[in-house]
Amino acid sequence: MGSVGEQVGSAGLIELYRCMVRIRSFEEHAHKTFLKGGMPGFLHLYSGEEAIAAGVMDVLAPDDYIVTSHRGHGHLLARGGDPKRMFAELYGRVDGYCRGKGGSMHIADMGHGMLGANGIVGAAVNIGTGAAFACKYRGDRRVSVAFFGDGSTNRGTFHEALNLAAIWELPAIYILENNHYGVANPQSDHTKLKDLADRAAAYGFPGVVVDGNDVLAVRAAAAEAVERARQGGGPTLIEAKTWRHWGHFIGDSAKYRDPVEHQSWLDRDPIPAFGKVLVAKGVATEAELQAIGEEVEAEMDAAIEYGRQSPFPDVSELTMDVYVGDPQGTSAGGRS
Amino acid sequence: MGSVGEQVGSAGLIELYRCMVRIRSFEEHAHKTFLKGGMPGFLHLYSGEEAIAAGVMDVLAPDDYIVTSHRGHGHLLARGGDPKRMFAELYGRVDGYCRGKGGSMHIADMGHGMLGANGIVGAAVNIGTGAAFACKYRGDRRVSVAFFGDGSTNRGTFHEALNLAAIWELPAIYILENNHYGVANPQSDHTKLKDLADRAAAYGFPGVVVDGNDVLAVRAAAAEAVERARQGGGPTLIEAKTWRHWGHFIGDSAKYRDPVEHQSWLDRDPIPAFGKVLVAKGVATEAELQAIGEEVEAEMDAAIEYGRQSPFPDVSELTMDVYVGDPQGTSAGGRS
Amino acid sequence: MTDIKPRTINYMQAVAEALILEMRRDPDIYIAGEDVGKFGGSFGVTGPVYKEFGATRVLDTPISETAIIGTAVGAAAAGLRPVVEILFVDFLPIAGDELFNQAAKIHYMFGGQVDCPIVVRTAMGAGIGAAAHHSQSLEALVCHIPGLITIAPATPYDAKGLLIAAIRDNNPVVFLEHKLLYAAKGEVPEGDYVIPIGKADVKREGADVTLICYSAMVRQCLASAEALAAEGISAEVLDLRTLVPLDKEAILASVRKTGRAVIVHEACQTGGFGGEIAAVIADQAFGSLKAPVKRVAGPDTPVPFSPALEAEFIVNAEKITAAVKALFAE
Amino acid sequence: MTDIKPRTINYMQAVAEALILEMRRDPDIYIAGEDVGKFGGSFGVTGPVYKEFGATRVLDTPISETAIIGTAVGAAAAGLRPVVEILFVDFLPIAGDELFNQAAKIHYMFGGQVDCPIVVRTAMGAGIGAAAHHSQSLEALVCHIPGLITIAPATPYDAKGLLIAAIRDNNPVVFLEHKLLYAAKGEVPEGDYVIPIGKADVKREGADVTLICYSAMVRQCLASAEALAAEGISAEVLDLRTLVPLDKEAILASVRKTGRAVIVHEACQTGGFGGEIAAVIADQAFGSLKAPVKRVAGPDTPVPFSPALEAEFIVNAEKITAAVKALFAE
Ligand SMILES: Cc1ncc(C[n+]2csc(CCOP(=O)(O)OP(=O)(O)O)c2C)c(N)n1
Ligand SMILES: Cc1ncc(C[n+]2csc(CCOP(=O)(O)OP(=O)(O)O)c2C)c(N)n1
Ligand SMILES: [Mg+2]
Ligand SMILES: [Mg+2]
Repeated sequence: MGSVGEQVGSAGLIELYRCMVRIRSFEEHAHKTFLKGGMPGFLHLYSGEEAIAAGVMDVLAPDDYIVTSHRGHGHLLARGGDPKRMFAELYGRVDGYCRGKGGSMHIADMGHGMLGANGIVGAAVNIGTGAAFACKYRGDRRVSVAFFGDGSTNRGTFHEALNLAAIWELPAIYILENNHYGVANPQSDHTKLKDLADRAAAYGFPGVVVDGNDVLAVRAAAAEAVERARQGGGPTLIEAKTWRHWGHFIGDSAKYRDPVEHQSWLDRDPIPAFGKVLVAKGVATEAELQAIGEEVEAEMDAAIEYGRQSPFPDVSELTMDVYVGDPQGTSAGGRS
Repeated sequence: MGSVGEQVGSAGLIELYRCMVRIRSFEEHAHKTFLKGGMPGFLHLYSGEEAIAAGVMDVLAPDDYIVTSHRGHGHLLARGGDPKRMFAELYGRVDGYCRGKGGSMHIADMGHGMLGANGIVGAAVNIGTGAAFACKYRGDRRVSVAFFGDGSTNRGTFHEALNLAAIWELPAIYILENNHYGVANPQSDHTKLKDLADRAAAYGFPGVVVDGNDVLAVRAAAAEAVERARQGGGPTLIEAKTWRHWGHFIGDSAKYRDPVEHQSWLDRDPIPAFGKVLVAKGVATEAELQAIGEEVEAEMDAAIEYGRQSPFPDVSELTMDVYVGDPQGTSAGGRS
Repeated sequence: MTDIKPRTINYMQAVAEALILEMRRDPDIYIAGEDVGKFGGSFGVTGPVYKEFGATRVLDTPISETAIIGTAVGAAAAGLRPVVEILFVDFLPIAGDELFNQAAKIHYMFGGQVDCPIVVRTAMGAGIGAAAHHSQSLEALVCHIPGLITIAPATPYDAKGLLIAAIRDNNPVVFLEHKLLYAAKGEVPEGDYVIPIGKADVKREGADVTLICYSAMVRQCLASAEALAAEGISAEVLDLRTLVPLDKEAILASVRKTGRAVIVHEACQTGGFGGEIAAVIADQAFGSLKAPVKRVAGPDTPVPFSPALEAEFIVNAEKITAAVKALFAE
Repeated sequence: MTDIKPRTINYMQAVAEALILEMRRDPDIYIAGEDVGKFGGSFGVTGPVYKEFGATRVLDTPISETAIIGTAVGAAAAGLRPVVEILFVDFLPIAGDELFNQAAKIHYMFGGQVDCPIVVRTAMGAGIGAAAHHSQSLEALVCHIPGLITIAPATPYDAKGLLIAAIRDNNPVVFLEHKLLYAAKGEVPEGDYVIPIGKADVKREGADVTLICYSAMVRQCLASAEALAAEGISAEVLDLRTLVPLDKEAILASVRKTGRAVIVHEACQTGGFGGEIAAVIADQAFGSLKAPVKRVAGPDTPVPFSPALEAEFIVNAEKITAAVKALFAE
């Protein structure tokens, strides 16, 4: 951890910390509001998994691509997404990233090369692979990163996409966020493997296991994979072991998890753990960290209020944007 | 080879030889007839791959299940299928296994636990896994064997099925007939792996490579896998390396293959190779083997003639058997 | 009058009861799907079934939709009677090959040798803020594939009787539950009973117009019929219950009587199953028609997330009433 | 009269020419599919394209239909213009999620931010003895999903002009080629030209009945119209060319003129796209109709292998003629 820490620099380390705190705060704001009954639909919280988004995003260039799953708030925040527009989307309001049409599971932000969260488990894997193909096809040295869960690795699309990325030697990075459950289904019930990273061997490229609760460890693994991809070295599968603090969606009590195991993971919460490192290394004081927490809290208070205040889209938007170039549904779009 | 050879016994060895010769003769009859324009549709010949079907089928019990791909004639013949009814099916006649409705790519024979050839590459893998589930569910110690090609292993269904078989510990045997091409696509273009059997590791069960042109080697590997499956030891993936003598379908000149490599495989034709072993071991004389060839030739002459003579189904059969229990399309079937 | 106290349960309980009764009767029936076991099902349907039958007959699967349906086909061909769950109908296209090419066709293409008695239970429909990937009504896709039976019950009573019929049928059945109906209550007998597949049900008699509907739209049509009655229009509500095989006789009898047909479904209009129904009427009841055949259906859009838009997406009684009144005004 | 000698090529060449012209114009266009490259395509369509552009722009894929369409979605979102091949439309259901849930919906569900300009070329139809898994006509499935454009040209001229339009369009397009048409010949200009998406074409004018059709059935309808003319019935043949967006104006104008509609498609009747067309007519041309709206469509069966049964499965001119004559006899 030391060497990467040096490499990042103090300001960078504090930004990694702030990034995680912002994700946590965003999620807990959403959580509280949802439980009070103020938000429609259903939400999958990223609390506990912040180190992965923060660590990976830190090594990407601004024009790289990312794509994610139903549990995608953290990825967009870490990528620079605007929490105001995210909350507006969660509320189904017109100032949301998708004008309220997408909701939590379908936020995209083309401004940050974020090709969308996705309601279909595993869909991100193919889409991320396609974006990686675009990078290679254009020869622009960009990379594409797909985030997805342990459960997703049992979908056929995972297999097809990783195989294609292998043979086409695409600049694709696959971040397998192993929180050990697909809904209530523990990893041991859905595969025979201890390390899902081993699946990379079936395609002939590297699979790496990393502590998903250690932001610097994630960052280091991602940095290596991104560098290899940029150099034309092809894809990498990174399995980041982690744990979600809450149920699968808000409202799921997650009784299917062993309380002792659950507590052991809570004890390894990536945020206070990293905070301690920062303090120990003299990068920040307790008070500075607390100040970050308060700043972020205020930012998220304002952001959620922004979302709540944003108006609903006009009903005329229902039939808009089904097709490019023509809201009435007959295509007129296109370039020629 | 020796020990298995002993185990099989002389009569068994000769039956293995005859089995391969029958498949070859069936295919070459179909080939000639098709080229003359006498058969509808398109055909995928198994010539060159006979040792796999012969070797595997020899270790199955009568009530085990098999399921196969578009290249499935050899499997049904080795399983005891009737070449007369097979040729009738290839001709689209009413005496065919499917009353002419299936054709070459869709022959099933429930009488031999043969759950069908399939026009969709990779579909057999899921279906075979389902039959293996039925075996385990009933606890009847049967096993289920799925046959499919190298190209099929890149389909998502392959991944999903093998993973499910692993976690449910099903008595499933996966016979990967690696003839090195998916249509014109060489293995090196469609995967990064040398041995596709390595894919089994992604599911946590054994993957075995075997010389697919050596009938006794195939038989030995299959015997071990079947035994393990029957004992509750779960699935096995067997990769049998082989080569098709002809193009992908009749009419494909297979120019995409290297002539030198092609010749080297023709030189390792499984039938004369095994014939030589039988003669060398004193199991049979050249003359006896030739007699088998002549017998089989006569059998297949008669069988193809039977197929050609069989009448076409009456047009009223078009709308029959869409639903069980009611030819008119409204369901009346079922048990209660 | 009978002594038996009428018993009221909800749609979800009715489905579970059908599963339990059938599984008691026939050991060859198993259930498989994502989180159907220990977790009790993401909508909670299979919880009571797992409680009674445990993990050997109610099997949790990985997230592998093609394997869920694909292995069901193999298991059915080998003699079992799988009842599998695909959580949302939106995921059915993942297993498009397994359902449309395999389950639907093996009986026919193998010349009648192989049966494929599987039931695929799945939840359809919008209304819970679940957005484009968890809200569709995709029955039209299923209905176009010969070999499949498509059922979409509207009441707890029908759900139980039709699910029992579906499980006993020797053909592959897609059984569409509507997530907004799970909590709907109704009288349901305790024992087993069968509602015949392929028979529509007149849920309300009427003389002036036939509202043809299924699934969650039956409630909306009944509410609309009530509103129309107040305006002097007598609407008959015909609940198809089974979409394929379609009860053409019931449709034609009703339309020949009323002379007017309004077809109602939640699914997007273009290419929806309403087109099939309209075509049957425009062909075979043409001489009886006093007015154009109308469809009241979802707009041709993905289902939007925003509650403001989703509410506008979903067909409701008001829209049906307005369409019927416009028909009489023409 | 002009000096330019009319040039006759076949449908397959017309498709290849469209691909080549567009790929010369726009470097962001790539082709991917199974055996589309070195092998030249299993039907031979992409051979000439590969010859000119090589393996960097015409990419062979493994047998991975979900990856072919799924990666196209990602590549399109990232700015490319994929033109992918799914050899047989029967394999499209394998990638049902990628096509119906991803390609079709990302523009809408992401609020208009992301475009998905992909073309999926695929071959439909029976007639070559390829049986149940290689012979379907599945356009109805595609037409029901908002966000997708569905095109099914009948002539080399239309195929070229519509494929160019499809590639230039910024929406996902399913481009249905009919395998029996690949060898069909017709006059095709050399340079590039566009046939507008969403415009039907009157292939033959007539006064007494409108035959509404697309793809391979246009030929059958033209043959039938010829036969009908001999019997004194003047049939108009309306080739839809694009199914979604549907040219309702052209349909209604023709049916209002002739007063009779016969809808013809090769796909199975139940749930086929003919239902949609019939519904539009029964609603919006009701006042002009002199007779029931008829469909002449495939039977509700998988496509059988046997030539004797396959011939019976496929709609042909004789069946169309018989249906039209029955309509006049009613
Ligand atoms: C194809 C598909 N199948 C099932 C679901 C329902 N579902 C939503 S999230 C989920 C579990 C996903 O598990 P994992 O990939 O590990 O991600 P996690 O939720 O743990 O982050 C399931 C089964 C879905 N959305 N898509
Ligand atoms: C899902 C699917 N995709 C494509 C095809 C077309 N196709 C038929 S056979 C074949 C190659 C199969 O290769 P392999 O699995 O190696 O079997 P082999 O033909 O070599 O025995 C292809 C691509 C198909 N039938 N099904
Ligand atoms: Mg997980
Ligand atoms: Mg092969």
